[in-house]
Amino acid sequence: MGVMQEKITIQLHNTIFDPWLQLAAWSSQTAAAATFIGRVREVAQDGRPLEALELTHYPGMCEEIIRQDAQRLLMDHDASSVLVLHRVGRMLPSEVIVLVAVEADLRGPAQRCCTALLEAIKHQAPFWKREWRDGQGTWVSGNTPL
Amino acid sequence: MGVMQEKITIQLHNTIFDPWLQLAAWSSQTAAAATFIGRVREVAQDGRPLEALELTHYPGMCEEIIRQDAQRLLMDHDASSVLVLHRVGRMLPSEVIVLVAVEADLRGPAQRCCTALLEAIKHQAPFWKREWRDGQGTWVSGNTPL
Amino acid sequence: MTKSQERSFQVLLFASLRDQAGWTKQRVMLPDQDLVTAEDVWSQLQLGPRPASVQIAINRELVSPQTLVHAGDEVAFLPPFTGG
Amino acid sequence: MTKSQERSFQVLLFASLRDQAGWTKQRVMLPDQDLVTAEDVWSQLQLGPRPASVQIAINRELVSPQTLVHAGDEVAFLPPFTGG
Repeated sequence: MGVMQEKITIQLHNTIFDPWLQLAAWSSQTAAAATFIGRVREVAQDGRPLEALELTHYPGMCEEIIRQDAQRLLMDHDASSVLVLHRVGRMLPSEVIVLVAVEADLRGPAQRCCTALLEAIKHQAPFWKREWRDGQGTWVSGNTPL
Repeated sequence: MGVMQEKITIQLHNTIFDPWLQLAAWSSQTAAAATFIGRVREVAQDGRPLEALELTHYPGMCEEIIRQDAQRLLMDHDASSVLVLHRVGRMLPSEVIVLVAVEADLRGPAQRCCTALLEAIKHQAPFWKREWRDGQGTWVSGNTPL
Repeated sequence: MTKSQERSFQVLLFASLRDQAGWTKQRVMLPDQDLVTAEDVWSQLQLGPRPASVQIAINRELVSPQTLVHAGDEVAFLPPFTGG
Repeated sequence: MTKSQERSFQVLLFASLRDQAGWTKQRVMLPDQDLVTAEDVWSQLQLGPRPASVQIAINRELVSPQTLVHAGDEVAFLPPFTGG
């Protein structure tokens, strides 16, 4: 409102952020908005309690890959705007890792673009997770099942 | 946090609500959350400017149908909790009509349950929209395309 | 409960059907002997043939047109839904 | 630009490859005559055969292992991504 919303906004955050405040600030009056928020689990991939999750990325390449994916998917799905916020660095269980939001004139395009963009980020953006427990770090070997 | 989150929350609001404040109050620390927010369009189905949208419902039956749908879809998709907020009464363009949010341990279940529940609400819950312009009301004859 | 309430049921209309009929809610007496179906109730409203898209609920659950109506029931006629 | 910068390129490792190699970033000289592919660069790192899951980027774009490396390039070896 007032300020023209950018079509594509991509931000990597190295500190905790409130997903709902970010969405409130970003959202427009477009008819349909689909969002996804992913948080750090309480348990590691082997099922034992997780102390912290560390996220490493390839600066520059990471943002650019997400931007290209967002641009392509926005067109493919006829959506109007995209917000991607992604944490990097050290995170504690329940903190938000990723937020994807898509606005469109219709619900289908908003939902499909949001889902597709999340998958693109998971499979194409150079991020790497490491799970920490008892001062030991273990690189995560793959994405959680869809 | 602190208070145990109800598995299924369904509310009909006859006044405007802030979707992000509602989500902030409802959301838990579950790993995946998918949400959809629908707003009143600026134009009527015939493409002319819309003054207001009126939403009539069948009290009691409406909430019960949504609750049954939510219960079934939560189980079908292995999701953990559902929030549905739906406006009734008179609304202005850009106001939120519907909010659907689903939490699950995995992204797929959260997204699929959210999408399926929105469709269920659109096709199975007894709501009726009437578009107002120049003091004339016109009943809307069908849902917008998916 | 009075005698008339014992032998009556409620009919509800919604949305465009309200405009067409000019009313929202009506209490109707059950005939003493005959069985009455939801479809019979519609016919007595004199709103023309029931469009295939108009669904019927008895006591807030969707039913087929052949479902019998009983005293105390709430029979509702529902144009196509357009929520969400 | 000094002579060594003119004839060199940068190699970056990420995640588990950093732990394995014990370094993050390295400047490597291009040989004077020979053509060098991204795969050749990997071989010179002596980290064993390249796992099929390790992708290669030159100047922040994914490339095939046969892509030639030029002076000034940034060559990165990327374990499977696990973001989102």
